[in-house]
Amino acid sequence: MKKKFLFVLAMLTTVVMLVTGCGAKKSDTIKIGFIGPLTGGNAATGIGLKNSAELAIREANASGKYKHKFELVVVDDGGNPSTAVSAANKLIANKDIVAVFGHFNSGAALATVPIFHKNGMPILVTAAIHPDITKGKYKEVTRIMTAANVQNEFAGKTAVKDWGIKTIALINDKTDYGKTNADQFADAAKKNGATIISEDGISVGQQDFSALLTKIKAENPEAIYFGGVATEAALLKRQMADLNMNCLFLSDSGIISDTFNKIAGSASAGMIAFNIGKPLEDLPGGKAFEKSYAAAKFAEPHEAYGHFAYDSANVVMAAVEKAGEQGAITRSSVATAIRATKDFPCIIGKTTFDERGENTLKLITPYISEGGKWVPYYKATTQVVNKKVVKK
Amino acid sequence: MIKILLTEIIGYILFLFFVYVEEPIAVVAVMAAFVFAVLFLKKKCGEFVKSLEKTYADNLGQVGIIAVVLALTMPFALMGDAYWLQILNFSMLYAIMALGLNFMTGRAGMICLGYAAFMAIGAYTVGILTLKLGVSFWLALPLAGLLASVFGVILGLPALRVKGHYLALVTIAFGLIVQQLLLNLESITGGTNGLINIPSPHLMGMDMGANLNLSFMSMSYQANFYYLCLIILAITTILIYRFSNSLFGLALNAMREDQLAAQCYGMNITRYKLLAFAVGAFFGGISGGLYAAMINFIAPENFGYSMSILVISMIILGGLDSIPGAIIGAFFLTIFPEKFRAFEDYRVMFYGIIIVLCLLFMREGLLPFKHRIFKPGMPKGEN
Amino acid sequence: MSGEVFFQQFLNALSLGVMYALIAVGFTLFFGVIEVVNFAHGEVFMMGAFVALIVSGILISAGFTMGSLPLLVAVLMAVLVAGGIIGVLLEKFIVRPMRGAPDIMTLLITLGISIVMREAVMLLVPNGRNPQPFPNLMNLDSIQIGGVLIKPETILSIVLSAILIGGLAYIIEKTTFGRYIRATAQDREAAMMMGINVKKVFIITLALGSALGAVAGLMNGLSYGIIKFDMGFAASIKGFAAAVVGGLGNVYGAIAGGLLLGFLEIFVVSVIPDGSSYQDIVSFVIVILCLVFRPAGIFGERAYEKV
Amino acid sequence: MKLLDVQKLTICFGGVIAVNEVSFALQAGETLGVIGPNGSGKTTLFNLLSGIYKPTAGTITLAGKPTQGLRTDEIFHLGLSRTFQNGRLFWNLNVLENIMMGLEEVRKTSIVGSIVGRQKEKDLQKQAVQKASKIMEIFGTLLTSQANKIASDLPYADRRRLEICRAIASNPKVILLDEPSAGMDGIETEVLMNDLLKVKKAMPELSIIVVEHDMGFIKGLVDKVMVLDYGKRIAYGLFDEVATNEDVIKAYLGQGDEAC
Repeated sequence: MKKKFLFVLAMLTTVVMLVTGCGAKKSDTIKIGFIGPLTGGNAATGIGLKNSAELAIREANASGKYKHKFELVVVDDGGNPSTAVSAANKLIANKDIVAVFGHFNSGAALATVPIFHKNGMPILVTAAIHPDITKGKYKEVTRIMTAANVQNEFAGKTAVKDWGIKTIALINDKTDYGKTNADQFADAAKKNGATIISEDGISVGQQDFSALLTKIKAENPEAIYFGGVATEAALLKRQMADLNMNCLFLSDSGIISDTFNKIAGSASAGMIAFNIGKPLEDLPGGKAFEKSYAAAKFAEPHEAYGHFAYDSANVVMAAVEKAGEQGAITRSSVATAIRATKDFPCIIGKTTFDERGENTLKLITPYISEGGKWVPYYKATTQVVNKKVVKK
Repeated sequence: MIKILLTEIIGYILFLFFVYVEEPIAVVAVMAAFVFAVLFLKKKCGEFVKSLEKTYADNLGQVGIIAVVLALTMPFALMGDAYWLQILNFSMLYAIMALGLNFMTGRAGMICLGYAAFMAIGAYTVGILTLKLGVSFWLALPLAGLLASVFGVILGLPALRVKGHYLALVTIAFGLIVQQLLLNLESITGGTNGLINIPSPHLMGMDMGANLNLSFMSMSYQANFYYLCLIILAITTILIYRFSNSLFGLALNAMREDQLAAQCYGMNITRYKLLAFAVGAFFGGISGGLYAAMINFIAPENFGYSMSILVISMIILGGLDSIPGAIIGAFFLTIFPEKFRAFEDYRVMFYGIIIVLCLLFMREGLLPFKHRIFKPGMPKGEN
Repeated sequence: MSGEVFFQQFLNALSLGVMYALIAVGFTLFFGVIEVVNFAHGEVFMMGAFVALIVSGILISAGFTMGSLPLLVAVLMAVLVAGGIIGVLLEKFIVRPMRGAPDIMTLLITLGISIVMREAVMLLVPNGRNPQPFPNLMNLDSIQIGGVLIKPETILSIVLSAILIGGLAYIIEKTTFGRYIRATAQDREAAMMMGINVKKVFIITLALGSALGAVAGLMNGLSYGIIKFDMGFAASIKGFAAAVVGGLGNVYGAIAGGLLLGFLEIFVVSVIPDGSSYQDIVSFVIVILCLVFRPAGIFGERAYEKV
Repeated sequence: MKLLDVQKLTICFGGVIAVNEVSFALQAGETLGVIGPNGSGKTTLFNLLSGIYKPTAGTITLAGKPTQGLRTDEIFHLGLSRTFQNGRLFWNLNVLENIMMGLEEVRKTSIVGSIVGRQKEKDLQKQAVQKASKIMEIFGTLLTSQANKIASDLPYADRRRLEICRAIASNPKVILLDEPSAGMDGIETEVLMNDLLKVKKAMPELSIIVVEHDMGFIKGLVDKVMVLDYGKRIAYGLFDEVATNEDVIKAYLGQGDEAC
């Protein structure tokens, strides 16, 4: 009886062993980690990032401009801190990985950055824009995209100085992202002499803002600034239209997506949002990137921030190469090399990192919604004239 | 004794392999093999399995000790792999919560759909105390538990007046209110940004957040937390076991079965209800505190309604009021989805399906609650 | 606050309130007759909206013109039917198998199925994770009276809920079947002995309640122009809350509760500074207070437990 | 002296007067039968005595103490125990555990006690089990043979027995039996009656109030009878004189169906 029992278990164990056997494989190429939201709300963006990164690696390996071959190890941060932390640990645990780049959600990045630092793993933050990410001034932590505070300072200045806004009503969606943007915009606006007449929080997923807007309408501000993402922005814009409110409505980069235009429908026109970066086609390497991405025949589009991942990958690979020339390729030597990047030709332009780890190249573009599309303000057919959006 | 040792070692090895398997297909294969094996054993040598169960039940002490000893070697077996150690740590955190909630809901019948709130309270207590006031983690952790208990009692107060469905609503509301407050009380909780860079605990001058470099292998700092969680889980299990098997636990059972009758037989419902809430909440707080110290970053979004549901589904899967069930449920529902990261989007759906299927077809859960057997005259309890 | 603003807010509150009421009625029916709290009710609300989205999509592509009455009626009917069917399925596969199980179990299973429904919609609807724009079926401009703007959707939802709830009240109060329902609610065993087909009563009750919930979903889509897979959760909490405030099992109480909740929320948002941050908390606090101090709802008098 | 003294006990549920100025007294060891048509307020009376309902007016004095404003459990500790019309056992606990719930040992332990001072806990459990098994012996081996059965698995009659055991476990001064023979056939009722007589023999000081429909049952068991109708006491005294009381007859005839 007992024999049989043990026999079965032994069988079971062997089965498992066999299965596990066909797991591990070893490779001599240099491994680079990518961490980003491949599932959850930001999956589309995350996959765009991943594809673009892979594109960069393929090109590099094909061109043979580097001594080493590179391999991308992809993990999913789910866009939320807890998942991100275990994902980060997965990368750290893999001894072959010498550097990591990625992240779109600031929450995730804020959670992982200390861990990467703790384990001496260089992380090049690709598209997460929370200012505090580089606060620690860790040598391992660098960011290629411009931080949110720059965007918001620019936004505040433009609104007040260029468009002459004096009174502003603030709304934020109480998320990390929205709140930070709203606060920074408010500071910038105040600095330039505008007054904030009211500040309200809404919650993501809330649908009925009529009460809030009715209240704000009564305050009659010259502009409303909303810190948050597309859905709520669109609802606000719609319900503003329902209430015949035609004051300026400004927001952050989070609302720049087709979702906004789709939901806001006819009401979308005239929405103004400040974005980090520049339209791809107006960037130095933009056209080329578009072409090669199309050629690579990925299933998914590269989405808004793909090219940042492409650049990150190239920065990291170049850094690895440099580290290799100067000695052993270790996580720490790569970290130093990344930080030392100077005038590196990227799609977005010449990239150099400052001592905090921020990219010295700052790109901010205001966009305006026209006919259900986002158009860079400098190309738009509508513009702000005495505090109203009008046709040129 | 030998039987226990042998079977537990085999279980340990199986578990290790399960951890090492990566491809989803392989995982499925292993699961299938396992299920098959179990069915086969039940069928072919049922009485042996029964006798085994009995040996386990009769020598709980030994079982526990051996299990702990084996568990102690786990980090080495895993080569100090940061990722898997962390998954195990999470499993243990959840197990602690599941035990707490199980005591509240399974044993005392006080349904709680806002359990994540207690975790949040614990996490923020530790976060704020250690980060802003520089209190030692070792002091902050028990405080976290106690504060959670206090909130447990506060939540218990309306629970004195309401039952069943109403209580469910109250607890949901409680969970949401706590989360909203964490969002809105920025000055204390850091609002939506949460608390960043919570210091990791120090033990005898050693930073638990630093990787361990042993002479023969270097281990991720997760190993430190592994041992911490293991110890606390062990303590939790013992405590809950004793609570449950005391006459006090029996009284709670009676209250679950029929409050009014229990009252008519001299139970001061108020006292028992509040105690049940306090105990359940305490462990929620503890695991929250551990979480904060381990992840070093907490934000309200981590302690939402879905977290409460997750813990509920763990105890339902394991079997309401079953202590081993709660632990197994927690481990399974934490590790299994990790194997299917590719299907991350189906995770929540998976929890939902687990709940529905268990309640429809396996109301007792994986490891059903075992009734105590009394020998009239001389008592001998087992659970 | 000026008169105009006041009236505007009053309208906002009313349109919010009727929606809560419509959901609450479902909750209260289920509890009164079947003695279950159906946490999946919110998901029925959500699915109602999605059915409306799909059906209207089909109809429009089939040549119905935006804002035409036939389109509206067709969609409404589709939603009613779909809601009813979902209700029946819930009764058959979720509620009935749990008969005789402890309250907790029944409650948890409706919770479980609600998760499944929500996630299913998210995964099945293309790009379902993001909110779906809802077609502007009425396609009319707001009417302006003085400074007050009235959206046609608002009027529709108020009128529609009035009709539906009125219809329900008629069924319950006047028809034979209504008598059966009331009898079952009063005393299930007795009803059985009197030869009432309780099983049938249960099915139809769930069908009715769910149909109303689904219509609430349609109204939600119409008035806000978007629908999202996770809009059911908030709906069930608010609806349940409203039902409790009005006294579970009391249809008229549920209506009052819904309106009360709607007005309360709008009041908080419009009067308290940064009130919108607390809009959700308010209803929950109210519920807890109500449960503690008036467990039988604001209208019901203290209930004695059957011994 | 009077063990239980009830004066002008009254309760209204929203206008309806369920129990109307009912007064009676009970000596130690005495058995009182309460009869009356359905809805005449018998069970309500019990709920008032055991403190589940708070009286609108009137007083209850148990062993010299007024039970005014006391909680159900406090009244239990004064020595009043009861059974329920529709058998409210702890269905998922086994027979022993059910009886143990009636014992004061259960209340003696605390959450702390279950961790520190384990010996005390152990002893208490031991005591409790012993006491419980002793109480079961009143019914011979009927219950002892299934001491570890879950209550819901018991046959109907044994459930009734278990209820009685649980009720007398705390060895109370008064127990209220709410239709103990409900749903039993003739023979079972016979057996139950003998069981109760056993109990009375075993605990001579115990006073019993029993609500019943079965007249034979009452006749064989009680010393005095009280008849309620529409919450009012219409008769009170020895069985035979009450049985011939024309008000009572009218009440029953007027009421028509007497079967439960």
